[in-house]
Amino acid sequence: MLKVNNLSKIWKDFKLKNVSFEIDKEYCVILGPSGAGKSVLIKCIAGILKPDSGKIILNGEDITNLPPEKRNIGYVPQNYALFPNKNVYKNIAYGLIIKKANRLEIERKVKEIAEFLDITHLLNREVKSLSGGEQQRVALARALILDPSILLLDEPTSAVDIKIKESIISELKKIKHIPVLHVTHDLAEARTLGEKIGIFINGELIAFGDKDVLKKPKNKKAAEFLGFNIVNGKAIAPEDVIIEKGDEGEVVNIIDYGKYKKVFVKYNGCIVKAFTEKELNIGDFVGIKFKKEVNLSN
Amino acid sequence: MLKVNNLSKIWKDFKLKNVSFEIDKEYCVILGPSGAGKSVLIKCIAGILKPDSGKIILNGEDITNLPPEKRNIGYVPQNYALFPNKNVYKNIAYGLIIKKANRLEIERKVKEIAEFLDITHLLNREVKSLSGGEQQRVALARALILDPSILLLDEPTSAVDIKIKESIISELKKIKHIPVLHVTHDLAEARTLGEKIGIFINGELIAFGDKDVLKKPKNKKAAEFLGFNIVNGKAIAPEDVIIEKGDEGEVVNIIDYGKYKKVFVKYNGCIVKAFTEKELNIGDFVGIKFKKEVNLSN
Amino acid sequence: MAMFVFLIALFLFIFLPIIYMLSTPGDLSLLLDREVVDAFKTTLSAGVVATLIALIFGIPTGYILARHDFKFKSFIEAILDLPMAIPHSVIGIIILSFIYGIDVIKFIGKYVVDNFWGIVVVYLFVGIPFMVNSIRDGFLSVDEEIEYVSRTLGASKIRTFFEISLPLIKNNIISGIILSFARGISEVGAILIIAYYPKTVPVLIYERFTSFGLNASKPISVGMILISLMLFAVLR
Amino acid sequence: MAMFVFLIALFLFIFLPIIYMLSTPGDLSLLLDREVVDAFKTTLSAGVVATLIALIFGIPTGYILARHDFKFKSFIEAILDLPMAIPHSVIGIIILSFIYGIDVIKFIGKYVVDNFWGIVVVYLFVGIPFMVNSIRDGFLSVDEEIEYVSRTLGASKIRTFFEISLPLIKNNIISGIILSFARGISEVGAILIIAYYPKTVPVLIYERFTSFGLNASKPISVGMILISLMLFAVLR
Repeated sequence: MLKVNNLSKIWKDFKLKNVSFEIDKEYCVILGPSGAGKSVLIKCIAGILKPDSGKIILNGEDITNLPPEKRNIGYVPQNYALFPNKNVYKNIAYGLIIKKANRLEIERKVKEIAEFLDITHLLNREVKSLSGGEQQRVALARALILDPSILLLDEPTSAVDIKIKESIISELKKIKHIPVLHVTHDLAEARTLGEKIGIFINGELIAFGDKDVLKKPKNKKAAEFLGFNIVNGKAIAPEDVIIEKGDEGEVVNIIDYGKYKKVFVKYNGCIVKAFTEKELNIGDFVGIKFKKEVNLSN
Repeated sequence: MLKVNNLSKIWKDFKLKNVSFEIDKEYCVILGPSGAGKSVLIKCIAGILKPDSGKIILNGEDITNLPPEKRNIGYVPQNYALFPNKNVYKNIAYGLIIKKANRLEIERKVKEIAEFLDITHLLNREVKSLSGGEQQRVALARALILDPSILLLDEPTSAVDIKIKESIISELKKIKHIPVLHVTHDLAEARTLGEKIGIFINGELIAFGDKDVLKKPKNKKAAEFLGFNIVNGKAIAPEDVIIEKGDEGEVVNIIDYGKYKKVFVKYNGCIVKAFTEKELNIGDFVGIKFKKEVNLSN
Repeated sequence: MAMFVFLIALFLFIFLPIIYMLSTPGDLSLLLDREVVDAFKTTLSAGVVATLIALIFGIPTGYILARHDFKFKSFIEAILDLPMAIPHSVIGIIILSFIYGIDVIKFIGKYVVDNFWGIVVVYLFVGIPFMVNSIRDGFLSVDEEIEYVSRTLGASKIRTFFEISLPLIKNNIISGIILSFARGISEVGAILIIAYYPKTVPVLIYERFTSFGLNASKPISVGMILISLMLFAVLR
Repeated sequence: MAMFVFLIALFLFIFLPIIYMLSTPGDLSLLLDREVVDAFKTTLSAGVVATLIALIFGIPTGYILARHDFKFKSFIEAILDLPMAIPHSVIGIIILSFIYGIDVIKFIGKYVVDNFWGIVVVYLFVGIPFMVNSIRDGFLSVDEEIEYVSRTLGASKIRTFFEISLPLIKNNIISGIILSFARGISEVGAILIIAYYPKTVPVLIYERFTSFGLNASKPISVGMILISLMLFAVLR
């Protein structure tokens, strides 16, 4: 169990302001735009940065001032940071070698984790020859082999294309036995993986809770980041906008995503985004109905 | 009108093999995976690379051996390549200054194009301070100001995030008066913008024609690149897969994109991708029906 | 943090002698001595001439090395770097042997040996790698797409070079100038062999030291250090 | 393509004298002369000792400069670069003034002036910037995330340094060694002032040249060039 208590930190251009949350053995996704300071949070928990104030408690122990090597935390940075001078096997085995585990145990555990993540065929490869998705799995294996008390993932899919992203997400879903803290700017990742979800904007954790957090933004900034339409002080998710026959709005842009189209409709002086499967053209007039609205606090 | 005739070129790791096509005053999108050699094609047409063989004919004139400065072609490279030592105004005016246009005409034209692309407020800015989307518009303005015979766009949205991508697409839609050749790896761009569409894989233009090209892949490679499911030698678009009650397939992965879910179903020994708005879980059994199938040639 | 001991040791090893020297410069009126003034004039003017030549030849050379691939390119790059690797007095011997060894250029000898132009030749020889490398690295850092776009906008290759590429490497040109100038005026080993006269400052310092001892050479050294520090400050 | 003329001119200006020298080395048996052999021994062993010292101090110094921010950091970096900017004979004067100027270290004088250790001190002084810069650039090129990950996997800071960071900068260490060694053994200006004896090769070349003329110094110069070329070839 991880408990973060009033954590604050200023580092380079980023800052954390009084961040507090708690996660159990569950998959927690913290969602925020790039530059919000999500990496700083991860680095404080990993022990790489020292917080200016606040406490980090892991399984009941105050680890705020422990060096990273004494925390037993699995860390997968955004760029994976594989050891370039070691092959895949040596990368994965590194933590066990440092811990002076015996050779047979190392072999057994590397094999086990490699099977779990489907990278057995990569074990003898040099890391330079790996694709982005392969690197990601190796970095995951390297972190998981030590049975960490928590796994920290920093934007795990930001460097790969959509197909690989989908396969990484499916690997991540397999991790059930330990708590995971995953930071990302990707909504689909949060929706797909998050059992707990936090929204993190400008160094502040402005919402934290179950999946509903994504459906009920508290304020305008969060609503905008989540892609909601803001009409008359209310937030409406694009999927809750129904496009009908009518003349309330004018279609100003259409992006064709295949299964459906994303349409931008000029309505009451603002632009409303919606999804539709109808055939529309720019300049068409349509009717608009909102299935659900969320009141914003400010 | 642009006519490319049997163009071949080997450059670095990329190659073009006998590429031929023709475009009129229309918006042509050539779609292909990264590394397919799309940039080489663009650079040959711009005159930056000299083709090994083949002809390029623009408005009836054979320009194959003309230097770039004599071709009157607008070129917007992938990274925009704004002149970092000039401000936005000077960037846009550059082509006219080179052509020794008079100062008043330059001012008038810069203003005009800046209004067209909605960047009047940026004219006095240094290019270093621009966001990706702003840079893109400036690069576009710089190319369009000379009334080129054709506009070449190299992956215009590859460096920006989804919101900016959508706004760039809406700017590009405005260009109606000259032919455009736009290369990209992004399907949504092709669907949204393309009046003519080409599919370019491994240096070859394997399909070229109207929008139907996207719906009827000729072979397995093209079908896979376009995201089709391949089942028993037939290609089925994910949007043509209907998920019903039943037990023909097992759901192995779900990605939640908000409006709909992308599901991966194990069916007849292969993985079928489909879209659904149903609530499903990994491990559920479902029925599958194909609305449309395309026969593949090889 | 124990590592800081090593850093501090190295720092003091270099810093203390220099700061001591600057704080006890001796009789600085010696700098007004006719011979000293002449030596400074000789050194600086030879430095300027050599640097100008290096610049004129260095810009096209750096451009070609950055933008073209050709046979033996890496061999040529290696040769252009070589003056950095050859011991200083050996450079003097090499140049002298060549001039006196090849009959058709023997006549050059009288313009070089113990002559202002000999100093220029040496300064140029040792300064070229610094100039060429700075300028080549500059052009390498200019995105080629920028040049391509300029050409599609109607500028010829040569116009693109002067309108776009050259202004973009201004800083590299400045550092090339400073580095090759500083390397030149530092030289003494090769100068002692090729052109003891007209005396450059480093030669004069050496001569004063051997003839009159440490105190006679200190003020001149301080003058020279100040010039070096100034150049160095501009560079950073 | 007219630009190639400039490149070829610079290339020939450096290449022809060197190739001419190597093709007319004179009487190479001179290299077996006792004094010559001793000079090579002195030069190379002083080079090795100075480079080792530079390495031992350079690794922690380079690491600190790459990984830590502290007050006066850029000032310290500038000072560590300074020996590159100071004219060669001035370096000799600086070191000598310091040793003779400070009472408590005056006794060092007899171990330095005209002594093997004087050569080492000069080589170290001029070689430090090359060593420190190579190693610092090496550490800068190592992604810090790699070190962080190593620590989360249970390796202490010091263990991470030896297991991960140091092996990754192997090539920078090698080039630091070669550059500072080559810079050291090239030096003659400062050596003439501090330690004319025991004679290093560049000093001997200068002495033979002034006493017996060009031909007496050519074979030794060729020997020295060959060493430089070897080092240079390894570096590339």
